[in-house]
Amino acid sequence: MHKYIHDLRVVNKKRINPDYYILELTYSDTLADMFPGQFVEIKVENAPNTFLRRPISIYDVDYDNNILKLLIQIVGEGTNILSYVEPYDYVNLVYPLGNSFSMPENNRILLVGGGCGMAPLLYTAHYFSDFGYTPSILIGAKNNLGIIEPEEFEKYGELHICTEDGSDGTEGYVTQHKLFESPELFDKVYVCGPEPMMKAVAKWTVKHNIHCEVSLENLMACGIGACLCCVQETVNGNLCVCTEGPVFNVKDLLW
Amino acid sequence: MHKYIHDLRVVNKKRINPDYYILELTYSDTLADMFPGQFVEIKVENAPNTFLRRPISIYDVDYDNNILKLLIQIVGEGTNILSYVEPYDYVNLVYPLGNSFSMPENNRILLVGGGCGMAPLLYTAHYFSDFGYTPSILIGAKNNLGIIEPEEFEKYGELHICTEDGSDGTEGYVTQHKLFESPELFDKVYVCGPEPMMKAVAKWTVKHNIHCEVSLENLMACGIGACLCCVQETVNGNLCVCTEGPVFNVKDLLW
Amino acid sequence: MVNLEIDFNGLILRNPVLTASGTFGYGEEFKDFVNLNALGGFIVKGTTLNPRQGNPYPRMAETPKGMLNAVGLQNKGIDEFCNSIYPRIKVYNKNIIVNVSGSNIDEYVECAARINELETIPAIELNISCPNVKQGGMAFGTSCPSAKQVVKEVRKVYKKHLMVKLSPNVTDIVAIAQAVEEEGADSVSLINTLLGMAIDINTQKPKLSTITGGLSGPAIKPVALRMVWQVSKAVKIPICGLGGIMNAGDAIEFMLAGASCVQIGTANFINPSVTTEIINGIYEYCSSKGISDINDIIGKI
Amino acid sequence: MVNLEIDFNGLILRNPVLTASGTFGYGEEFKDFVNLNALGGFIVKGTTLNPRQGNPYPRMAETPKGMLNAVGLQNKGIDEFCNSIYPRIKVYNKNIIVNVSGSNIDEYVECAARINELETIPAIELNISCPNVKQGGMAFGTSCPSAKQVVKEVRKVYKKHLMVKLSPNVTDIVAIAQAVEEEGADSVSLINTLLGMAIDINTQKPKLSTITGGLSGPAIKPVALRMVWQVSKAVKIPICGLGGIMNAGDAIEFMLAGASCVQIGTANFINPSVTTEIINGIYEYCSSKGISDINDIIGKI
Ligand SMILES: Cc1cc2nc3c(=O)[nH]c(=O)nc-3n(C[C@H](O)[C@H](O)[C@H](O)COP(=O)(O)OP(=O)(O)OC[C@H]3O[C@@H](n4cnc5c(N)ncnc54)[C@H](O)[C@@H]3O)c2cc1C
Ligand SMILES: Cc1cc2nc3c(=O)[nH]c(=O)nc-3n(C[C@H](O)[C@H](O)[C@H](O)COP(=O)(O)OP(=O)(O)OC[C@H]3O[C@@H](n4cnc5c(N)ncnc54)[C@H](O)[C@@H]3O)c2cc1C
Ligand SMILES: Cc1cc2nc3c(=O)[nH]c(=O)nc-3n(C[C@H](O)[C@H](O)[C@H](O)COP(=O)(O)O)c2cc1C
Ligand SMILES: Cc1cc2nc3c(=O)[nH]c(=O)nc-3n(C[C@H](O)[C@H](O)[C@H](O)COP(=O)(O)O)c2cc1C
Ligand code: FES
Ligand code: FES
Repeated sequence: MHKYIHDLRVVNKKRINPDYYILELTYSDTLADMFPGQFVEIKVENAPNTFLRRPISIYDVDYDNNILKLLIQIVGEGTNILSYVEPYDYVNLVYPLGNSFSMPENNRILLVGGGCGMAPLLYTAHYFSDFGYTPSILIGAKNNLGIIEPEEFEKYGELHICTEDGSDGTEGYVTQHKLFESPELFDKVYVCGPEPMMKAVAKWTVKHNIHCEVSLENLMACGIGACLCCVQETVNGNLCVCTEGPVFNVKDLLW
Repeated sequence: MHKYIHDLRVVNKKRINPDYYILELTYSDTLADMFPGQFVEIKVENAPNTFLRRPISIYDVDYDNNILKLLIQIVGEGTNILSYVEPYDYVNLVYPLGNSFSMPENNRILLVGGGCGMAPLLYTAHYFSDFGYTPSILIGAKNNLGIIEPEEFEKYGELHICTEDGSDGTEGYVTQHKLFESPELFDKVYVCGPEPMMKAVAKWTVKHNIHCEVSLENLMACGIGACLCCVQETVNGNLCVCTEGPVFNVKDLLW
Repeated sequence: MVNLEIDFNGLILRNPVLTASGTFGYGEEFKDFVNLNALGGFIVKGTTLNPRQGNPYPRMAETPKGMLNAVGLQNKGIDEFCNSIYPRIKVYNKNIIVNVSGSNIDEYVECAARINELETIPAIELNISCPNVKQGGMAFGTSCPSAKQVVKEVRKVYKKHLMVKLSPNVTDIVAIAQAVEEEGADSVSLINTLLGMAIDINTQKPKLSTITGGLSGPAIKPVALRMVWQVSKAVKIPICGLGGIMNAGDAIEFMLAGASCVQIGTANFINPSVTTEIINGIYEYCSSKGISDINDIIGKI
Repeated sequence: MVNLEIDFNGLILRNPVLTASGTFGYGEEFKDFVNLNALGGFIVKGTTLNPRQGNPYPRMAETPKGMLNAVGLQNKGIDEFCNSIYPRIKVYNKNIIVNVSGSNIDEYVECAARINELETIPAIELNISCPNVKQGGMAFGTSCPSAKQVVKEVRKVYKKHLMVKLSPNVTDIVAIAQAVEEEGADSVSLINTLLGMAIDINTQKPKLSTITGGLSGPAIKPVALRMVWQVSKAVKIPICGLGGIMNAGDAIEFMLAGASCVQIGTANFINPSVTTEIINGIYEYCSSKGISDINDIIGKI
């Protein structure tokens, strides 16, 4: 797959709440093909202490309007300064990067997203839905501020919500959700979120012999397989999350 | 004199032309007393490569409205990024710094400013005028784009303009101006501008035995006499421009 | 027209811009961003006799205008390089240089001997300065006798251009440069990373699994430039300068300080097409200053 | 309540925040910005036996997240210090430490002996690491025998707390630290500046009159932190850590790495009241983490 370095124009910035915002970006030419689970490396301009690019998942692509969406959580300087871009500003991306979630074979699929990990799952649901699948989607967060654009997820599948404080959906961790009482409903589970959550889901899938793919986050310097900083230990040795991931089959991980 | 570190609010930003802008700043309390020739050290936020503060002369102070004005020429990253501040933003200043021009004893005074060196002369003319003096003022620049707010200078003295290309005032360097044919008119000359220009004026004053003060620019790290980086060789050894200057009597310089 | 071609002690570079080992993969990672053949050359990943898994994660920390890495020479070993990587990449550029490392002198020698057989590899860069491995690496580059010895032994088996990459973590880099020159190095490259460290005050733990790691990026540029200048005054062999080069201006600083060519490292991570921009920028600098031959600015200071 | 007091080998600091020599003048330059008495202490300008004019202008260049300086120990000499500066500033803080430099051992010794007489100066910082003077300075700090010798001679005449400031421009800073410890240093401070250089590509001239100068600021923090950590594992005397500290978080990193106190240098230029903010920030860090005594975090890594 060809990778690009492009300046994309900000079409819209949606401030969801103090912690989250969505950037809608467009390119002067037709956007490249992108697959669910892939990410971009975004350059943060005018940030005194942000030296490297920041990896951000593809939240959604609207090919009809030639728009790429990113969902970003403010956690430090880079994601904060980036939140000040305005329509007509340009941001520089290296993209699309990484591998992607595998295609489902049937409708017996579950997408589980926790916190900012829900970002890649919207495009995954969207993409799968374009191929005629209707995934079950479970998104969880600390509280309702972390449940971003549920109406978007609802377009593409059957949405379930849970929050740790019960402020939206059912109360508790995602793995406490009733979906996890019915392993027989699923052939494939796709997960992205905090590591403990992914590990818990992975454990459950292993126990019930369900195919499970997780999207990992880690510290990246280049995003294109050149620096070897982003390694994940696997049964096949140290692999780069940026090129051989971010999506891994849990059976390849040493979890 | 007490120095302060304060956040000042931008009240107005006047973009004079692509190279120059004026910042009008106000403080929540009454502005400190400032003297002509003094400067501030301004912090440039969100500038990836601007590590140190930038010294900028006091262009004018409007005590009635509690406003401090800076005239800034864009020459590099710091002055460029600063040009993006907007009303209601805050900028952090350490001020007021340095010594100041001596008071005149009569009206036989000439202020000579070249390029951005005209900045401290507006407040000087203003200040002298408040004490009842009417200075002759000569400002020179490469072309008319470098002649900033002549109407302001005209308020406080008799303004003469010259440009190297003749696009405003008389054509030529400041020292080619006809005022320099009449040394007998002046007891004190105050100069700020590019070094060759200041040296030429200084030479003329020495020849005609006129008191002359120049305001020097050089590379500063701290602005408060702590780093000893900003030295100027004088008859009294190396002196700090930021505390023992920026104003020097030319007879103390080894020019 | 500006001539950008450099005769780097026999190695003819179409322009002075190469890439630094460990920051440019095997070149192919960048083929979507750079016309690889337009580079002066590129230096591939640190290669060792045996495959290495490198250090545990985390291997990276961002620092003020720089980064620390503790990759630890992860690579597939010389066999894999010769048998499958080399045949794949050799078409990309005529100056593909292999960065060679080892835990002991025999490993260096054997690795160099194997590369000597690879027809289209015109040079090796002997890495006696890697701070991220327990044995060998930087240990060889921080004392004159050990630097001499490894260069002497490698020189016996390696017949093409032998570039030696120096460590900045020394009191006297000039002495090391002179020592390797005496043993027949054809050129030196400097600098490798400075040994550094970073701590996460929240977890109260080091940010790298190895505690210390190698500092690269603009933060180290002033030190690199000083060392290039010092060495250039003391050796006759040419210098390849690197350390924090982000743009054409930085590259020109190194050449003015005495480098005949430069390597671009960490900058590739931030802008994968930076090398092309630097080549163009050097060209523009020369033409705007009326410099008709880039060789004229080398060591002007 | 958090205890911030440190017993620095006999020197009682009300908190671990001092200021670095050459960046804080004689303290009085900062009295409009800082309550000087609230600092753990401050270290005044490098002082020599005879007055020095320092190096020619330009002495400063901005670099990525740092600066180069080539001040060259401009100061009015020990007489002027004792007779007019000392009486003026001694009221400001009970831990005013004089940074002492010299071109040869006799000068160091004589200067130290003079300061030994000053009642309210509890310590000197022996600067064997200044990169900006032709003779002496860093030359003493880059080899064990010379470092030992100068400390040995000064120790004979200086009876109060003797802190020795180490140069980072060495292969093995641990060996130097151990050498000065052996000769009776009460503590070490590190690091002084890294030797660096910058070039103006427009004029094709070095940016400093002395060509090379000392690099300070955040750029050097990873190197400084690594050295503090290495030395802390190898000596028993306490360490004063510095190099690029800009905020409380940076200061805490140094303490976790093994420093018992820290110095703030270049940061004072950018924010003249930064030291107060750092003291408050350390306090807040401790209280938010439930740390009741700052001593508990020293060397936790
Ligand atoms: C493949 C991939 C996809 C990602 N997708 C998204 C996304 O769609 N939306 C989103 O908001 N974030 C995403 N992230 C995380 C995002 O990259 C980090 O939040 C961002 O780099 C933080 O930058 P900063 O400058 O704001 O914070 P910093 O100041 O750099 O760091 C703040 C805190 O976050 C931690 N941190 C920084 N980077 C990472 C990381 N990569 N992994 C784990 N912890 C980190 C730091 O250790 C620190 O504690 C993704 C990361 C990866 C690797
Ligand atoms: C006491 C004093 C008063 C000043 N008053 C004003 C003023 O009122 N208005 C104004 O626009 N400028 C003034 N200056 C100059 C101003 O400080 C510089 O233009 C500014 O620091 C440049 O910052 P930068 O980041 O934009 O450019 P940089 O990228 O730092 O530099 C761009 C170019 O300008 C040169 N340069 C930078 N600083 C100086 C300096 N201090 N002296 C000479 N050359 C320099 C650099 O060498 C470089 O070639 C004053 C300087 C001093 C010392
Ligand atoms: C992630 C990473 C990996 C590196 N791996 C190697 C290596 O294998 N061999 C080597 O000689 N240098 C290696 N280096 C050092 C670089 O080649 C270069 O010397 C250093 O980064 C300074 O240049 P820069 O500041 O332009 O990056 C590595 C640097 C980085 C950042
Ligand atoms: C302008 C300047 C002058 C300095 N003068 C001295 C000095 O006289 N004696 C000394 O030991 N160190 C001197 N130093 C070094 C500092 O004390 C300190 O070791 C160094 O700057 C690193 O700390 P920092 O990064 O916090 O500035 C000077 C540093 C600067 C920037
Ligand atoms: S981030 Fe560089 S190899 Fe993955
Ligand atoms: S700028 Fe620091 S002493 Fe003048």
